[in-house]
Amino acid sequence: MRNLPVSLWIGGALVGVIALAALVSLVWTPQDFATVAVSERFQPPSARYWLGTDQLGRDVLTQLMVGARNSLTIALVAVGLGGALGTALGLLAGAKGGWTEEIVLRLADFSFAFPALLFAIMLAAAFGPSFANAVVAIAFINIPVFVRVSCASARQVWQRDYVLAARASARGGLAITRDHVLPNIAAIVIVQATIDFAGAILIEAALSYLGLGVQPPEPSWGRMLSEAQTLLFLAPQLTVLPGLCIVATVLGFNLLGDGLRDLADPRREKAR
Amino acid sequence: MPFLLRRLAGLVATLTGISLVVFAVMNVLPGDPALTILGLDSTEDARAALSAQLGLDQPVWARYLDWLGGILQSDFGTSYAYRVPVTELILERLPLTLTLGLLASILTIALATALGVFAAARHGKAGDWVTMILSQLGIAIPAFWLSILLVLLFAVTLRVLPSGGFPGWAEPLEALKSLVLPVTALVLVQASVLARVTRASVLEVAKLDYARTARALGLSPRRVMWGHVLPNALVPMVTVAGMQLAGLITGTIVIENVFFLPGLGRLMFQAINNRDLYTVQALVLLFASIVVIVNFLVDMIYLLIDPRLREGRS
Amino acid sequence: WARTEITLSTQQEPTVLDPTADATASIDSMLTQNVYESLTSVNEAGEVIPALATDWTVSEDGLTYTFTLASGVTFHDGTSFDAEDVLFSFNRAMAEDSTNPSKRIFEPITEITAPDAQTVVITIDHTDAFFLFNLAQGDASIVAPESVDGNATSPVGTGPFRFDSWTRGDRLTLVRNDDYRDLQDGMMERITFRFIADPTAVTNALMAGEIDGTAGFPSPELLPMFESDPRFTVAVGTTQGEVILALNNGRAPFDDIDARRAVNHGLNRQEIIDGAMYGYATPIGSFFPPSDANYVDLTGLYPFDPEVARSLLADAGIAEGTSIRLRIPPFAYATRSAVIIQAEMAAIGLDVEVEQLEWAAWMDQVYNGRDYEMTIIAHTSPNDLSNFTRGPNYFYGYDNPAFNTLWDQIVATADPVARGALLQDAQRFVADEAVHGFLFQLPSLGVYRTELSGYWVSSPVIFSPLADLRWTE
Amino acid sequence: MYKIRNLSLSFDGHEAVRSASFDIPRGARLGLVGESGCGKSITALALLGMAPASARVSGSIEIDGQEMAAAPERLWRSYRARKVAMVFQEPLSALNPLKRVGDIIAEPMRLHLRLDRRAARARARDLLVEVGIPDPEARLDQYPHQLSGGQRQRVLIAAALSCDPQLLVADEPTTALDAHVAGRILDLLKRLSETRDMALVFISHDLEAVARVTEEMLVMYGGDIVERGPTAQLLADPRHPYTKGLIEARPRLDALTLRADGAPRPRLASIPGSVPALADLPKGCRFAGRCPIERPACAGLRPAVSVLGPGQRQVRCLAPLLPAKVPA
Amino acid sequence: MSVVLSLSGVSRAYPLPRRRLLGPRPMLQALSDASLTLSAGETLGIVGESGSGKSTLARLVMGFDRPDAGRITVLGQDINALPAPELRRLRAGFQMVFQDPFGSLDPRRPVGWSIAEPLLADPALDAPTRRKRVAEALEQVGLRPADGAKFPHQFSGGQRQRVAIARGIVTRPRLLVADEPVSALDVSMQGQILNLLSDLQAQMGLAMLFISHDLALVAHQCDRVAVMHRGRIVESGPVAQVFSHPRESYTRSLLARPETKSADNRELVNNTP
Ligand SMILES: Nc1ncnc2c1ncn2[C@@H]1O[C@H](COP(=O)(O)OP(=O)(O)OP(=O)(O)O)[C@@H](O)[C@H]1O
Ligand SMILES: Nc1ncnc2c1ncn2[C@@H]1O[C@H](COP(=O)(O)OP(=O)(O)OP(=O)(O)O)[C@@H](O)[C@H]1O
Ligand SMILES: [Mg+2]
Ligand SMILES: [Mg+2]
Repeated sequence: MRNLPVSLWIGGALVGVIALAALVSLVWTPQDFATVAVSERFQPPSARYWLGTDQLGRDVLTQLMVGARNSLTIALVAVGLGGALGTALGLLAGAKGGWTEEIVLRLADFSFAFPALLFAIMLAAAFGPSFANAVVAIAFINIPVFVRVSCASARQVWQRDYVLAARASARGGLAITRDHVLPNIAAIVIVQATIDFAGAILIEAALSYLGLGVQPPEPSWGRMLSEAQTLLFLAPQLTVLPGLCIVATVLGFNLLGDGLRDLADPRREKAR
Repeated sequence: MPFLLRRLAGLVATLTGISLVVFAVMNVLPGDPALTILGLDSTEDARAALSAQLGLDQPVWARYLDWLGGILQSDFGTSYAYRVPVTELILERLPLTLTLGLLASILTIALATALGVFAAARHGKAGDWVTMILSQLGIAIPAFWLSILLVLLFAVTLRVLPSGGFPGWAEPLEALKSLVLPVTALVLVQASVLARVTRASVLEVAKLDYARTARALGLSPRRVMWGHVLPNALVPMVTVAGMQLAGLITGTIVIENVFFLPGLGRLMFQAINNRDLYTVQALVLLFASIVVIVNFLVDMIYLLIDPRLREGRS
Repeated sequence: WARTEITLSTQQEPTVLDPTADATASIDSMLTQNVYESLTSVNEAGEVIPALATDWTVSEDGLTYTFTLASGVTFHDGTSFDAEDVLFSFNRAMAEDSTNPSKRIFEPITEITAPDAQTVVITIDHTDAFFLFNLAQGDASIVAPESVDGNATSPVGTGPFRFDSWTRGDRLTLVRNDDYRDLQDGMMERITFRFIADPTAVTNALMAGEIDGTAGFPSPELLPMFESDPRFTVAVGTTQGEVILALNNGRAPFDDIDARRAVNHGLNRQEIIDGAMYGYATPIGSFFPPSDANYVDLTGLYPFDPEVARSLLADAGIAEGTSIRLRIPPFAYATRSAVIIQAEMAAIGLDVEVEQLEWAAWMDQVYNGRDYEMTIIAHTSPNDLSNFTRGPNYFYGYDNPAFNTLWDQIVATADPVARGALLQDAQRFVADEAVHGFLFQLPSLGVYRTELSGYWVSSPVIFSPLADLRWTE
Repeated sequence: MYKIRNLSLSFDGHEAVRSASFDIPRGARLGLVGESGCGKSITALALLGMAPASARVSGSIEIDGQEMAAAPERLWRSYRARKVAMVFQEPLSALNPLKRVGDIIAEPMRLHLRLDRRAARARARDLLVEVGIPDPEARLDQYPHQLSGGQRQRVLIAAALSCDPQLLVADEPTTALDAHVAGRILDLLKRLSETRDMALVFISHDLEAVARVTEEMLVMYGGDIVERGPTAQLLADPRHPYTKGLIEARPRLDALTLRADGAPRPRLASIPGSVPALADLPKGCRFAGRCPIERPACAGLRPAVSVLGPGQRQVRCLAPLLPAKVPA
Repeated sequence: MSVVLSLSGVSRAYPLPRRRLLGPRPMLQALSDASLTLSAGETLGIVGESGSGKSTLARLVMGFDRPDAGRITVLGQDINALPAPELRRLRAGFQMVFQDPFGSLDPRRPVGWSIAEPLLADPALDAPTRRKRVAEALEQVGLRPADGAKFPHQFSGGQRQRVAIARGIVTRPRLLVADEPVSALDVSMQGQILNLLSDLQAQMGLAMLFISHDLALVAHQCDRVAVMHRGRIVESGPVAQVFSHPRESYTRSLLARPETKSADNRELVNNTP
């Protein structure tokens, strides 16, 4: 693993820890996350409650772990959906050019002009707040980003001589897109995805903070933050911990994205 | 210039599209303005009467056309909830949000440029690392959380700044003071993003041949940086700064709520909660126009920066 | 030298300032009986007292009210007040196209006349024990035809304070009405309300000294902190707000009384009060404020017992793990209680899904559309046992002629003692039917500067007169 | 003027330039040839004290008696443009696209010669005339992209000349240009060097170009200067097999008259293989492995420089070729 | 000798951005009224300065772009009148080698895959046959079959161009279009590649369209030459004839050797493009 960028290491480590916590929470958590025990509230850290308990006597570590799972799942599904759809549209636009491209890009511009958070709020208001709607809202916000990125890079790839060579080889548009364009823009799209992933975590936190995200008893970092906000004077750790988790995750994904971009940068290879 | 005309047509098309979407969404949203206004104890006939008063008994398309007709006479409708012309509502709050946005934008750009250039100039050294670590943190911290921490420190503990609210423009000093924390919360996050773009873009340009030419002609590093590298690094910076404005608008919605500032962002929130269609409509259109206009300005700035683009070549 | 200015905060922000046109509670809390006055008023004990009507008589049959109006009263815009204004206000509220949020108050009225400028006679079609009480509400404010159209933005009334300015989204300022007929020494010259929705922000503003007090403090968990701070006094009182876990009686599974009783057995009120309200609330077993003289404590009717609850559910044929939607409005008491209730219901085998709705959406879907199984809501109106008479179209989905008869009797009974006994019967009736899960009475929580006095600790009505506010040394 | 002794530049311990020694006398025109990656550009950059930061530089660079190899950047900066200036390969990318031509040329003069705006502009105009750009007054206010490739290259040369340097380093100044335009630039460089008594280091892999411009040439391969001597002699009579290979690989236009219509196409001579990466270069003679006359010893042993005959000819080869028959 | 390529009256114009609002769209005539023929086994050189339309011609011949006017016949078929499936079948018969050996190979594919790509269109060829043909092609261009597993960045520029040529000949085409095939290479490498092209041509009877701005290369490599200037073919004929007795003044100016010219500054100024 020589010569990997530092950011990749740190980012990978942060994301790894969070992802591990999320995975572990699938099979084991210190306590049951939905169990409410008001008599046990505001316990300090102990052997039983490693990070203490919150205002309803729930184990904070458990909440954070399951919160990680929820945040990551939402971000993953949302960015995955948005990325897949956006990239598909971008590839289409990049391949067809002309009117198709014009229309797709105009649509992307159009959704850019629509304040993202506002859209999420409206969606949540229309269909009721839920896990699924948070996913859809975030995915939707992500589509135009991926459209732009993938269309621009696809257009560049289509200019390359090897695509001309493929056309001379009687390959069709679909085959060229599959065999040449997609693999060559994959790195850029993946980098974009990691960065958007960080953004998705932030939006999910903001949505949950506003009560529009994951619904109780499923914990979410954003909601933990908003619920514990008034407890800042009583139990600051209840605000600080989920905040730190968000920061660590976003930081982790951003660093990972940066590292991957460095890694994918062809100049890096040349300079070696 | 076909360019201007095309952009104008694009703006109108975008805004029409957005107005349609907003109208449709607001109609799909569960919630009856009359019920929201009159509350749980209201009687059906009172609600019916209010609905009629507000024109809500008309079909959607009729209301849309009506509204569109109003727009052409620069009448943006009357707020259901506030019972005053939407224009008045918006004009009332525009100065605050505008000040907030402009201050934040200017400071963001100034801070980001300074930090980005500083980091790039110290590429790979301690100064670069510290700046970049701080900016990574800046990006990662949710603005609302940062706001809470700022208030706790400066308003509650140190008591040097107000915890929120806005005293009005009558006392300019107090007004500015009340904007310090919100602007800080906005700027720290946005400037972090832009500083990174600045740094990357500056480093990119510094590698190019003409930067080398400038150095080969014996120019000092500072002169090369400010005279040759930075101007050329501006294009991506301006692009990102332009996109950030959209983020800034979303940011003000959150920040104004956290600091209970009577600005457009908060009005937007309340308007959605009140199902105040025309206010939402006008605000979304305003925000969207700002985004589109800023994009347009960004393109103009490209032209200003880059003589190659001025000649209508791609 | 005494301070005569004060800054208070209110969580909710009004969009208009006319209580006869909009139900927003903060309009009443800021303006009713402060800027606007009604014929009657209510004191902190919940008793009807004179206001613009200095005196009144009720006919033998209880159907004709004759009010004597205060003389020499002027509206804040200088126009004089007389019986014509009363007629105007009532006719406006009762009109066909009236959009008064509590039009129901005026429903009994059959005739209203003004024999002379200082007298108003109102005839109603059935005896109504709550009529005078209702007339004190902001919805029955007396407004002047000259100024009524501007009330939405610059209210004009006859009260001790006149409207000064309103910066939408930020603050509203009242100044003392020096022409007030009952001006007292030390009354505030200027009262500023700041609109601060966020409980943390309210706390910060209090701590930072930017506001002097707040009623309806939303975060009971912070009260101990204020209690231990010598700068502040914490005022804990009662309200008319019964917080219930409303069950949709109109559809399965809660059309079955066993299911409803099971829920009641499954609720651990103390845990909910401790968890959601940090102990600052009184448990209720029925739908009646404990502060009322006629209150019966029915909290023991369905003792907390998950086992009994489970077997009742089994009796009702409800399978373990049945999924139930708990659709709640975005209020602190509801969101906080929901999580605990969810856990408690899980313990008796009900899988409760919590869904937090926007207020507008809640009103539309839950209240209007009756599309819910469970919800949590505080009923803050006084005398609202009548809700149970509102039939199948009301969101309770509860329809019981026996209760309707009982309520008619209560309304028609003028004798306080007899009526009291009937009210107690009604409480038992509702509790016995287990119409809802009855949770707790919403406390009135206020935090004020220690030097301040004259504020209402309890809230028998949604308005709160401020004429008695004083700074003390 | 320039005295370079044992100049080495290495990246990650691999020598990209291996103890090069040469002088650049005042007014001399020196050619530097070799295939891509042979170390021409970094040698040139070292002449301006601008070797890449990642390169480790050793040896000595003496300018007018002043040792500069370890000199601080500040000192180098004061030498650039005045003592030594450089013209780069890509004419468009080497010019700041946002600056007017006049400003590009004037900037070093205003900085180093402390000329005011008017004087600098006047001199910039004169320089444009000198490098042969038509309508110089109008060009001063144009942007680089508005000029043709040849004109851009001239602007670059004008900027390099602005402070009257004693040495002009031109690193492949014509590869991006048409043969047609390139020829003119070459002539310009030659003429400028003559009229200004300015030394010129001309870098190219095009032997014809070097022949046209320079008096003396150095042939580089794999970081070694493998052969040097007067240009005409060296081209007519290469002694290093690499130089010979380079000369022969090139098809020549005048050869076509020999080939009548339908006649068989002659085969082109070529150097087999290609330049290895820096890390894969043989330790001894860099050309080992591609050399047609290689001996077993070549790969392990770095040949010493042998001085040939009279004049300045030197070759770094164990078994230099025999002198060619002098053509009639 | 059979004609493998013929162009008659081919034109192509590119639209430029409007100068005035609603004004006419200026067009750039990149190619006008070009006619030429190329027979089997023959090499036709196209020379001309930068921007004279050489690459445009190549793109049209390869069917990457359509002419505004004129007819392009490849192997007896009008490629712009041919239905898409038939054009695909025909494509095996004419291939191309690009200028930039770095850009013409997909960096993410092993070169063997890239060389096999033109064979994918022929359903009759199964995977083993394709592998065999790829190995053959690699050997023909002087590489080892095992090199097919390597990625482009593992080759030097000259080797990469060999790979590109291998891809060009793997379908055993009858026409090879080479647009500046050696101008990105080192001098020493140019000879290797040109020799290779000559050898292949002799082996396979290939016709070649050889595009270059370097007269020496064209003189060496081609049998006939067409000189292009501003989109027009101004002169054409056997190489020796055109280059030794140019008829057109433009051709003469191309051939003029600058050092034979007077270094008169005025003339230099006037001729600057
Ligand atoms: N910054 C650098 N880092 C690492 N290696 C470098 C760097 N710059 C140059 N090199 C290596 O040094 C060697 C010489 O490079 P140089 O640029 O001087 O070649 P050149 O002879 O100018 O070739 P060309 O004709 O392609 O310009 C090459 O092997 C190159 O890879
Ligand atoms: N897609 C296009 N859109 C607009 N103009 C184009 C396009 N392609 C080529 N041109 C223009 O057409 C003219 C001919 O271009 P072409 O690429 O054929 O020239 P060339 O002779 O190959 O030049 P070079 O030697 O530089 O490769 C040029 O002026 C070029 O700018
Ligand atoms: Mg070089
Ligand atoms: Mg070309």
